[in-house]
Amino acid sequence: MSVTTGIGELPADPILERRALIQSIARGSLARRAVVSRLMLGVCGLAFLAASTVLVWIVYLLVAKGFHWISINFFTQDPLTPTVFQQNLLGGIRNAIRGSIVIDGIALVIAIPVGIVAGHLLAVSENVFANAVRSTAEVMTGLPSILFGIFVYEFMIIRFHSHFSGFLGGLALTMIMVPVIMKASEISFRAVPASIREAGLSLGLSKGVVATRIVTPAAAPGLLTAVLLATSRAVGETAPLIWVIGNNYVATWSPYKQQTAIPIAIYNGILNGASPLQQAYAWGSALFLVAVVLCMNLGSRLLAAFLRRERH
Amino acid sequence: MSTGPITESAPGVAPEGRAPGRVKRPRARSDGAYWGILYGTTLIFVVVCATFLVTLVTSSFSAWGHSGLGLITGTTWNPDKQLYGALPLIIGTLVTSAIALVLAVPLGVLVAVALVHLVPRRLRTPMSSFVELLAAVPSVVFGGVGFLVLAPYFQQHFYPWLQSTTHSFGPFSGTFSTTSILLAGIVLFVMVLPTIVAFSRDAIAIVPEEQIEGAMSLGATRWQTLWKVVLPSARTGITGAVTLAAARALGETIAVAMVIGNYFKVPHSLLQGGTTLASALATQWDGATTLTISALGALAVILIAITAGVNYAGRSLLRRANQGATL
Amino acid sequence: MDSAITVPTPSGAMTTGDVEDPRLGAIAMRLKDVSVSFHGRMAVRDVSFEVPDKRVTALIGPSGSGKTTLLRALNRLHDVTRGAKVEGEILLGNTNLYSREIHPTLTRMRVGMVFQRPNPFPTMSIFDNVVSGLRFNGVRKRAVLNEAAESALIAAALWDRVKDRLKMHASSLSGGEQQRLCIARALAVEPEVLLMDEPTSALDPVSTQRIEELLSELKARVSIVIVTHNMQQAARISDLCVFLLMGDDGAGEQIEVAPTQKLFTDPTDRRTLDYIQGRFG
Amino acid sequence: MRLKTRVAVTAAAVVGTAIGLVAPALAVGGDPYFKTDTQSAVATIGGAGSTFAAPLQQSAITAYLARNGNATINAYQAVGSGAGEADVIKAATTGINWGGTDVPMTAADIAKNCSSGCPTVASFVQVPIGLGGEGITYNVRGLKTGLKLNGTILAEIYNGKITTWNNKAIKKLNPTFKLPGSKIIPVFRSDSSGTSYIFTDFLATSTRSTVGHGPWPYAATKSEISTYAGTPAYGVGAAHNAGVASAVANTANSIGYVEYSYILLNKKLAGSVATILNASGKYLAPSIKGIATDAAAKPHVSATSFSIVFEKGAAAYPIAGYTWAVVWKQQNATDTNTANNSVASTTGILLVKYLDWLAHTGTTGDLGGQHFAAEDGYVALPANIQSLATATLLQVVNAGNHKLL
Repeated sequence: MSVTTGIGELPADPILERRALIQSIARGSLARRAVVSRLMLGVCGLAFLAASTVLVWIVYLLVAKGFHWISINFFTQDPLTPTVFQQNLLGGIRNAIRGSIVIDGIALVIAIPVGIVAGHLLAVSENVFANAVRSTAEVMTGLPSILFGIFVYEFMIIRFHSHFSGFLGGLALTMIMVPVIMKASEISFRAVPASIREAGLSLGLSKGVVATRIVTPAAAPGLLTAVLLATSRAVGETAPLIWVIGNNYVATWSPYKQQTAIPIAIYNGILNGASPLQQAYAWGSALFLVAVVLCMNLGSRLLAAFLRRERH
Repeated sequence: MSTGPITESAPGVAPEGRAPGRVKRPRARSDGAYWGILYGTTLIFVVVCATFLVTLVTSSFSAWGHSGLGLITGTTWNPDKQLYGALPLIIGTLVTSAIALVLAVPLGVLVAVALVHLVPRRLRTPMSSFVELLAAVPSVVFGGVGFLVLAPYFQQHFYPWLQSTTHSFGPFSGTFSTTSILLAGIVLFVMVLPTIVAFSRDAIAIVPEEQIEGAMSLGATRWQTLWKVVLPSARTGITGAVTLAAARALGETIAVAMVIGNYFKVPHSLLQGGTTLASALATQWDGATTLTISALGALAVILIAITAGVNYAGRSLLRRANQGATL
Repeated sequence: MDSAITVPTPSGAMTTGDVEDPRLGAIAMRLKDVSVSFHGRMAVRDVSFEVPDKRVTALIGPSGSGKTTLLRALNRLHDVTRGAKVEGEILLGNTNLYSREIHPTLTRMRVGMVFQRPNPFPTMSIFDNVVSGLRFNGVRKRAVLNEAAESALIAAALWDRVKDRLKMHASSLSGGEQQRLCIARALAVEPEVLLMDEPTSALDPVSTQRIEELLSELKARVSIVIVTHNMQQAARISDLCVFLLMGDDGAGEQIEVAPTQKLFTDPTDRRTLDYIQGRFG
Repeated sequence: MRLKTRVAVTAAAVVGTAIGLVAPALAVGGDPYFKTDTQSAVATIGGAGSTFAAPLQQSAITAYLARNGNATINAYQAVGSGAGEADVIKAATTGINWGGTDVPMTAADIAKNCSSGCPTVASFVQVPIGLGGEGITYNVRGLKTGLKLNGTILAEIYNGKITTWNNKAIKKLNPTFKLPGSKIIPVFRSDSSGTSYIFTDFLATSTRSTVGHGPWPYAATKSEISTYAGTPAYGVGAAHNAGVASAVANTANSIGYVEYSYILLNKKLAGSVATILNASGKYLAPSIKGIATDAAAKPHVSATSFSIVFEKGAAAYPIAGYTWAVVWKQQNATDTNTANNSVASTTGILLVKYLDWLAHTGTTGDLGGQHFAAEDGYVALPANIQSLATATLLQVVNAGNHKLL
């Protein structure tokens, strides 16, 4: 049965008619649809290029405007105050670098154990408490970081009469890092095959020993990723520090003295530089900060990618 | 020798092992310590989070007592006169976030589509990282670029162009300066873009191949497949991505504080200065009086309510999207 | 209307192997030395047979024999897979599907496909699912859509079940119903050939039986090529069988093409006999 | 029994971990930062506040440290006058020993920063430490330095009544300038600022009865003069003198008011400074001589009568003011770790010695802080004010009521 056997002899086949109609419509609209498709896929590609360009542009700006400020003095001198007659008295940002090390170091010392232990709990427990902790951690990671600065100010300075210090900055950053480390280390712990744990337990080792001697080393690279990620986030934080670290212009390792940090130095340089040179100088600090943060972030990504490949 | 289930939950109720007593006793004690440390440490986190909330809420009491609901509905913010009306701040927060999302959602979703459907699979992760690295750039750097580079450029070129092309249409009317609500929105747009890209990309990548082939085999073009099938299927995940991005935009502090102009009045034009809840927390703190600090505590509480709610909604959506995909 | 392309041109009686078999009638699709490779690795080699019009052709063979790969070549679904390459000629009527002048989009609408697992579009209603192919291809007229939807749903034996709830989501249907919805969706664009890739493998026995019954009705409307790993199913539903087997280098090869009855009762090749007697696969 | 042990161990672990982590956090409450050896001359002090005074303070601190090796003076924190007052009132938590302000502190200022057990104004002494002026600077392409402006025009600009640079009133004063038609963008202080106070004081004093109230706090009555400028009809808010300076430098068509030394520090601003109509009808650019002349017209100032804006004199630059240091009268009030109150506080001694040094010109071979004023754009304090500073600092005592100076 086919058309050429004589369409006149048979009653018109509604299916053949519809097929003809649909195919002609499809053919008619094909050019337009194909063009729209190509066009829109092109737009997607352009969108991707545009989004990538932003990062390239920012890095370019930082290098172009900041690179010439970076010298030995940049790392080894404290900031100087330009005077009317000596406007190029700028010094370095040794105080801010040291402050960042102190503040982030304190945050790391507290956040790593708390985050990893809590992450371990989330990995091995499936109860109401663990779920509540997990939700809390998620909400905490989504809160504006300045809130932690305000909290530490209200709690430590107003209530417990502490004073501005690098230590308080460290506490504020801890609250940013712990949920991040917790969530990421939970994933690392979960990725450790159950058989490894069971093997340890079946040897008669206690859970604690299995957790510290077997599971944690197995998860260690993942935990490192988590810590790197959290640190890269904390190092760039400005807002929570504004409330609690005070300010200083002389580098100190003391956690109990007022401190300054690289992002704060950038913020102050841009908004509170009396001389335009101080503003320009902030580009150097910004370049340094972005370099540090991007290296950490890239490092954690590369490590994570490497781990994924190992696993498969 | 008993292994015991690894995922048992409560401390102190570990099943009895059958090991000889000599071994069993230290092991039991050791397990107790294990759970003790686990729960103890986690409990500290919980206690700190609870303290966080309680502290901020109680710190805001005197401001609520002083201004009442006027804190939310009042239009004048003048700490010197003890007037704490946060409406301009709330409006500024919503408007800047809205601008950011209006720009970032279409672009971010298109970028995500490109990452999943144009970029070869092997290059997807590195190329995604390239966009996501934007999220790692500290906000003070975005603020600095916005303040030092974009702001003067906007005043010289962008705003005049905008006013001449829109004939100073409502939101683009009035005298303009460098920093503005629009600039803050644009800086936020760049800052939330990676969030939208990353989560949308996951949502799009999770759409089953069968859906795509189903559409292709019906004669759909690639774009039709994406637009009519893939994106609708990824809808929940993309909504989650947008919601998380909104949470980030609503709470961004430093970058906004640097580019929004810190103008404490209800804005009449996007080209004028404004302020947001979060940025006020950064700028109003210098020399704040006791009552002002309490009022800032109240702003913090409002901000927690907004961002935690939005963030929770976003996470729930993402969770639902992922469950839907595994069904 | 361009009926010369819409309807397969008959080219006399069709041959299967070297035996002429007048029962099979006109030819819908003709494969000449079709090979499929992925990144240079051959998956299916040199397959040549003819798909009879308004009949069910079954591709059978053990797993790895390239049945699905071959099937997907028939509507250019490999075009979207990176590194996939199809060689040889696949003629639909007189048109080589892989020639430059024919757009793959158009090919896919003329050669429909039903997949292993039901894949209705989850965000669309039942009605929207059925007419989605029409809409993709630019059909806007409500009357045409309604008519096509009803006709396709009737043909897929689903109309009575869903006519009162066309606005509901497709996910509200059972697995078997979803698969019939997918069949209706494929039929709605009135394809000339319908490809089915193990359409019942994800379904329970009752749903499977209903789909099998459906196929015998559907072949009055469209030529069907079905992949199945189930030999009884092939025997029950197909008119022509193509038996594929993995060669030494891992590429699927065509072993025997014969009318179903002949292939199952009197296979020419010894390997076919081994397979249908369940010696391997 | 065994269960009990396990529970006990668990509980101990929880508590132990909790204490282990929380204890160091709480321990900060006791103040290791201020732990000073009371027997030694080594001490550390720090000040914060007025950005008006910041360049002077910074130069002076550097100079003082060069002559006093035992002392540590933290860099002056330029956070604004309001913040300086707040910081010194809350000295125990901020660690700030003196607050810098351009507007001597009043009871109302204390009430704002304290809820219970508050000190009174009498708990503090307020020491004049500097004298400076404010320049009006603008950023208008093609508009060079020397634009003539008066209080009325400035008031109307900040109140949104004069909105363009080619406004008739400005044109009338400046027939030779080529004024563009662009909108004026006033830059104002968004923080609590003595600079704003002096500026609004000048507007109120110079325009008395010539212009009405506006949205910005300057008015016909002095009571509305404010350190907190609030939000004018239109403009850009910026924190600190440096913030205003950079906002003006960054924003085309803007105008702003900053302490004189910030103009000298910023080349972009130094190229466009307005001349201001003074009380004797002369238009003057800010200068050390002009500020000194203005101050000389009102020789006697105190913490309760300190305004010197718009004084008579042909050479008097009309926007000027003193800047002050606020110090606790009872020094151990901030020295929380001094166990024995009868022992003189080394911190307090260093504080009064530094401020006294700062408030004096000194002699050749023994230069005082005011010697450095001129190079930063300030005027050395008049002799009678230098004496006032010493007299005021003599009121500062330790817990045993021993004078510290």
